[in-house]
Amino acid sequence: MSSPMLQVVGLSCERDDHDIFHNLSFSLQSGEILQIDGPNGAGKTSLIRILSGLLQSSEGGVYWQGEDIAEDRSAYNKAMLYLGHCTGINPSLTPLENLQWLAAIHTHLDSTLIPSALKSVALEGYEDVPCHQLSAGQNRRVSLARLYMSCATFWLLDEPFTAIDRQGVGMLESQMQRHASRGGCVILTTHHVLPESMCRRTLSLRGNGSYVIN
Amino acid sequence: MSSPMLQVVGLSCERDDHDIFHNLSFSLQSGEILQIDGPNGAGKTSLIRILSGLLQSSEGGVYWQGEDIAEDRSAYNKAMLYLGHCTGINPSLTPLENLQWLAAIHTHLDSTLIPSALKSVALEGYEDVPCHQLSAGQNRRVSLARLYMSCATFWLLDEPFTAIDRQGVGMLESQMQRHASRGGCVILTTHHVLPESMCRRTLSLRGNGSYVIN
Amino acid sequence: MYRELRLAARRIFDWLNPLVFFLLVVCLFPLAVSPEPALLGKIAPGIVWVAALLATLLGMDGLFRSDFEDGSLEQIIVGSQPIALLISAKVLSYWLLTGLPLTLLAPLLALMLSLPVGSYEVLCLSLLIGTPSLCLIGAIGAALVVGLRRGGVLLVLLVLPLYIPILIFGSGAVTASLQGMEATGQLAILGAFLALALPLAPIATAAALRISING
Amino acid sequence: MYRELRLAARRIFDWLNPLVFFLLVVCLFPLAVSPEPALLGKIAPGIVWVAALLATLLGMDGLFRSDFEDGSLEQIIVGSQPIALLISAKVLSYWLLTGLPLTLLAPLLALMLSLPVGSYEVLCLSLLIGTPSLCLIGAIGAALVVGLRRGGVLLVLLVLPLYIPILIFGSGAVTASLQGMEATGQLAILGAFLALALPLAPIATAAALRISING
Amino acid sequence: MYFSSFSDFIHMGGHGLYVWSSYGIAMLVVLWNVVIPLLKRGTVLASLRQRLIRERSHESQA
Amino acid sequence: MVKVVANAKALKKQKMPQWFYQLGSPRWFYELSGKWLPWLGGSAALLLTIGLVWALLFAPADYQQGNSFRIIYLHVPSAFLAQSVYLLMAIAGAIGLIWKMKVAEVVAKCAAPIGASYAFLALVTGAIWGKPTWGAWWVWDARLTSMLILLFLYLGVIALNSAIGDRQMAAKASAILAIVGVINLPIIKYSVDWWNTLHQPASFTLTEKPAMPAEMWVPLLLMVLGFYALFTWTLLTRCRTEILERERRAGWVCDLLSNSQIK
Ligand code: HEM
Ligand SMILES: Nc1ncnc2c1ncn2[C@@H]1O[C@H](COP(=O)(O)OP(=O)(O)OP(=O)(O)O)[C@@H](O)[C@H]1O
Ligand SMILES: Nc1ncnc2c1ncn2[C@@H]1O[C@H](COP(=O)(O)OP(=O)(O)OP(=O)(O)O)[C@@H](O)[C@H]1O
Ligand SMILES: [Mg+2]
Ligand SMILES: [Mg+2]
Repeated sequence: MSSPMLQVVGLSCERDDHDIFHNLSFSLQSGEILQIDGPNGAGKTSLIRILSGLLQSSEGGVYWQGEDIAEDRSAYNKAMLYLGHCTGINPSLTPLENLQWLAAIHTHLDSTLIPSALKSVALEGYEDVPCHQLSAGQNRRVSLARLYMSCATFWLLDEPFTAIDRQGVGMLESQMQRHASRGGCVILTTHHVLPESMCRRTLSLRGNGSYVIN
Repeated sequence: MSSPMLQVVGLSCERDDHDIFHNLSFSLQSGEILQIDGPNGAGKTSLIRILSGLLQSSEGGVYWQGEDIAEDRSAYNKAMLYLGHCTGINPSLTPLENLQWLAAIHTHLDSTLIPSALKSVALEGYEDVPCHQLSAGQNRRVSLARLYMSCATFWLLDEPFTAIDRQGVGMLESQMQRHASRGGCVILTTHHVLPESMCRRTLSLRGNGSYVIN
Repeated sequence: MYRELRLAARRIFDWLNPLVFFLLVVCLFPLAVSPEPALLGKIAPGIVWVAALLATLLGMDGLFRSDFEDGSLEQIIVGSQPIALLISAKVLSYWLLTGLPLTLLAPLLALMLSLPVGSYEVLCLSLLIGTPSLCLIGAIGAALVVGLRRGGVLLVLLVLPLYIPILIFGSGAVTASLQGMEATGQLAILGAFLALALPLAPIATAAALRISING
Repeated sequence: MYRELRLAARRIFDWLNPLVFFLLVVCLFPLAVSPEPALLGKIAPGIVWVAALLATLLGMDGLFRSDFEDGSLEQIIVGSQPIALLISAKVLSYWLLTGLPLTLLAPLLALMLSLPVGSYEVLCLSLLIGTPSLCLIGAIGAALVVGLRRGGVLLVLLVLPLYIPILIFGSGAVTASLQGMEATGQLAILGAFLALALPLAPIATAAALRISING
Repeated sequence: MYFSSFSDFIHMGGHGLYVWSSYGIAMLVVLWNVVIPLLKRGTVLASLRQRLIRERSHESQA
Repeated sequence: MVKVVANAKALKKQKMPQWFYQLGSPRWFYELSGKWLPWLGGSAALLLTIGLVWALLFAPADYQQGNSFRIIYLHVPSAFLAQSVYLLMAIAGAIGLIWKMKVAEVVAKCAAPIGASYAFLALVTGAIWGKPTWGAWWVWDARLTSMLILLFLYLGVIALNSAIGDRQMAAKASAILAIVGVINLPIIKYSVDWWNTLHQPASFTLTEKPAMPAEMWVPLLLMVLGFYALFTWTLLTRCRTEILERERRAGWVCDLLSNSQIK
């Protein structure tokens, strides 16, 4: 068996008083999709933020290709695409400018692909409209256009389908599958029921500190 | 046939240069649920905001029990519950305080029902936690607790299921149905597929200015 | 109103902040200008008034911003209470948390700027009548810029010209008493401003808010 | 950097705003204090410097706030560019839009405050060296308060004490030249501050941002 | 003993008001530094105990 | 592979001596400070009582300033304390940032309000003393200004600490502020010294004998020592409460709490 891409060892998260989750361990191979699932407030976002390195876990570690991400961020940051609850889209800039800026700070984003990426998320013709004039879903789409211009191995997506219409959801799902089949790996949280055709594992947070993986 | 509760006549919305929708008319009877549907950027939010009176339409009018809402806001405001993309929840206040404040500015909200409403949205035990410490879905739930403490006839909900888990979605759907069966009416936008059991009409915005009602 | 005060009380330091700002700005002048008591005493009324004005203006920017961002403002507009009333409550609580403590702190600063003791009374009185007008007028500006990015700077631009008459009469009152003259005239004018702003400003603010929300 | 400038250029008035604030604050003083040229000339260096300081501070609050709210800051932190470098670019563009125009405008204001002509050069020079330090130090404060409600007022409290040495030497330089003395000493110290802040402040800012995001 | 009478001691050669008000304020500051930590310790201990009891009873129920 | 990384981490930690990490253990700190507390409290009470009686009753008046001179016995100790507490706070903050030591975070947080209270006392006693001596409550003198700024720095740290909800974030943020502020302290002191001065020069230095007669400076020394002892007592008491609150879920705290003897 090849060594895992991502390894999570004994992760605990504590916020204020209570444990969100405790001693969570799993690993992810190349080509896998992991859906994090659970009721509201179960700790999905907290887990994603710990995996991205934005939040510190109270215990345990996250290892990317064997390296602790807390020790060496730069290799990890080059290989990871993170998309959080907030989109990272500046409302005064246009979609084009926003993506250019994102490409400038992330080496894994290729700015020459921006026009085709915008086309893929059905935003052709909106390149030059300031984002505050776009609808909620269109704003999310600008952010999601990154999935079409990235060569990062590891995608970390927190509720990517928020505000996206049904057709858009289907399109994103197939993009994730394509990424996995190319050897990438994906972790996403969502309350949507993913289609059966999408082969994946699920990590269900229970909301009482325990979890199930299958 | 009884006269309709809400009547929309020849509504047009124009943003910047282009028509979002044009000459839209429909009416809503007591006991009806209307789902507004359509791809991202079709104008669902714009329509909802016009119906709430927050946005001005470029043409046409909205009539509540025969009265133009632009003429007399106060009767309409007393009968309407509006829930937008933004939740109206102040992050520094607790769920309890937030709902108390909302009850103070809306006569149709009954502040004595706050505890039971919070229980209904599964936020028991979070009454005294400042909202910025709650998860995305929990914050939406605070705002949705209003549906359990309101005697407004007309609910106007823009993507109420955002960030809500599957169980919560089911619960909200049944609450809307209960409201309709009690003689209220509901307009909501959502990308979710509502269950067959929920009898409703749909207004599909096409995104090119045209629309279909059935 | 209750919510406003509660919101402020949530962070006990919130209402200390404008005070500290006031104090700090006043302290900047002796450092920057000169520490001579004679010169300081002469420019003291102007400095205290300018500092009070800036302290009021500083937090004004946030008066409606957070309500705008979290959607509370939409709720106020679709709510069944008169908007102007809610605004008055908001402005009042803002004043209670800035203008009033500022007025109470003024004698201490006057002391530090070696203002002669006889003028303290007029200084406090002028601030007491003047700062509510500042808050009321500032609210109109805050409502106009609430939806804009970097509204803060624009707000200053909109509001400062309106503040100038209040500033002139406010510091004028203190300067007059410093020179042994009666300050009643200036104080009366300040009172007239307040009497005018009290009923009218909330209405203007409400109209401005409606416009800002129509975005 | 490019994005920053573009963002600012989007609203052409944005970069006029600190200027107008600067102008207005400076104009408040003759109104509030007294229009006598002799008195004004004496207090002019202090007033110009205090106004410049406040103008810099005013927009500082928003330096990272919008990036924080829309998630850009998270992207910067998970990005592959050095954070301190991006921050330096941001501060530089902020300075280009506030500090630099301020410096260019200063002679005009000095004229309005009847500052003797001989001191113009030193005034501009001191602002030119001093304002970048103000921006760099302010950025640390802005990063610390970015996640907080009403951070703006807290920012002032955190940053003003750190500004005081710069203020003293900046206005000291002008006052010295006003009295016919050499101002090289003060200017050299201002330069030393800048040399210290230039490499260190972005690092502290980066650390502060990481902490603020960990919420 | 430096002072010859009690009233001398109070009067402090004309500086009584200054000296005594300083000592008074100092007393307040010192008291604040003694009393507040003790009070806080008391309330924190009480609330922590309460918590512990509550949690224990929860556990025994479960 | 994971183990190797963990070992490397452990190795890194070994660089500091053992006691350093022991001090970092909240439990150890709690128990040790519990033993010191009565001694500190006792010596503070003793020193302050003797110092106070001596200062008020036995010390001679200054030949120039008369009895207003007695304010020195409050003013100088509080001024000293205010400055050293800031330094302590910044150092503790830095230790907390670099070595992630919990106890250091606690110390930094608890020192701030105490330091601010002494800065306040120094300012007020100085102002009161200024009236009979200089004829004004306040002058814009170097020392006075730097003390005022010190008070503001304290207030900034306290305000930041209280504005951030999350404890660890608050500790780290205020540590950064405190450290940046400490660079500012000597700058302020020298810049304003050079700028404008009226205040007395140092009367105590390590190398020279004080210029005052012994019956004046001995009580001053007692007061200074007494203030320091009192400060340490306050600091430890505050820290112990804070530690209990932070570690409330640790086993030893639960044991301690269920042991009803502890008050
Ligand atoms: C608000 C007013 C005042 C403030 C803020 C203030 C501040 C200070 C400070 C910070 C120190 C400590 C200096 C050091 O660490 O070296 C100090 C020491 C001292 N102050 Fe003041 N002071 C004030 C007024 C006065 C007045 C009016 C007098 C008497 C005329 C005075 C006499 C002294 C003396 C004798 C020392 C001891 C100097 C030494 O041993 O270093 N102070 N003061
Ligand atoms: N403030 C605005 N100024 C100008 N145009 C706008 C503004 N807001 C939205 N639009 C445009 O109006 C159209 C409809 O937007 P709206 O927000 O109503 O869409 P929506 O149906 O709610 O979409 P979504 O499903 O993404 O929420 C979009 O094409 C958008 O670009
Ligand atoms: N900043 C915070 N401080 C303290 N507690 C927090 C904070 N943010 C979240 N929490 C708590 O942590 C728990 C998990 O929150 P999280 O946001 O990870 O949930 P989630 O699984 O993403 O939920 P959702 O489905 O609603 O997005 C919640 O119970 C919440 O109350
Ligand atoms: Mg979440
Ligand atoms: Mg929408």
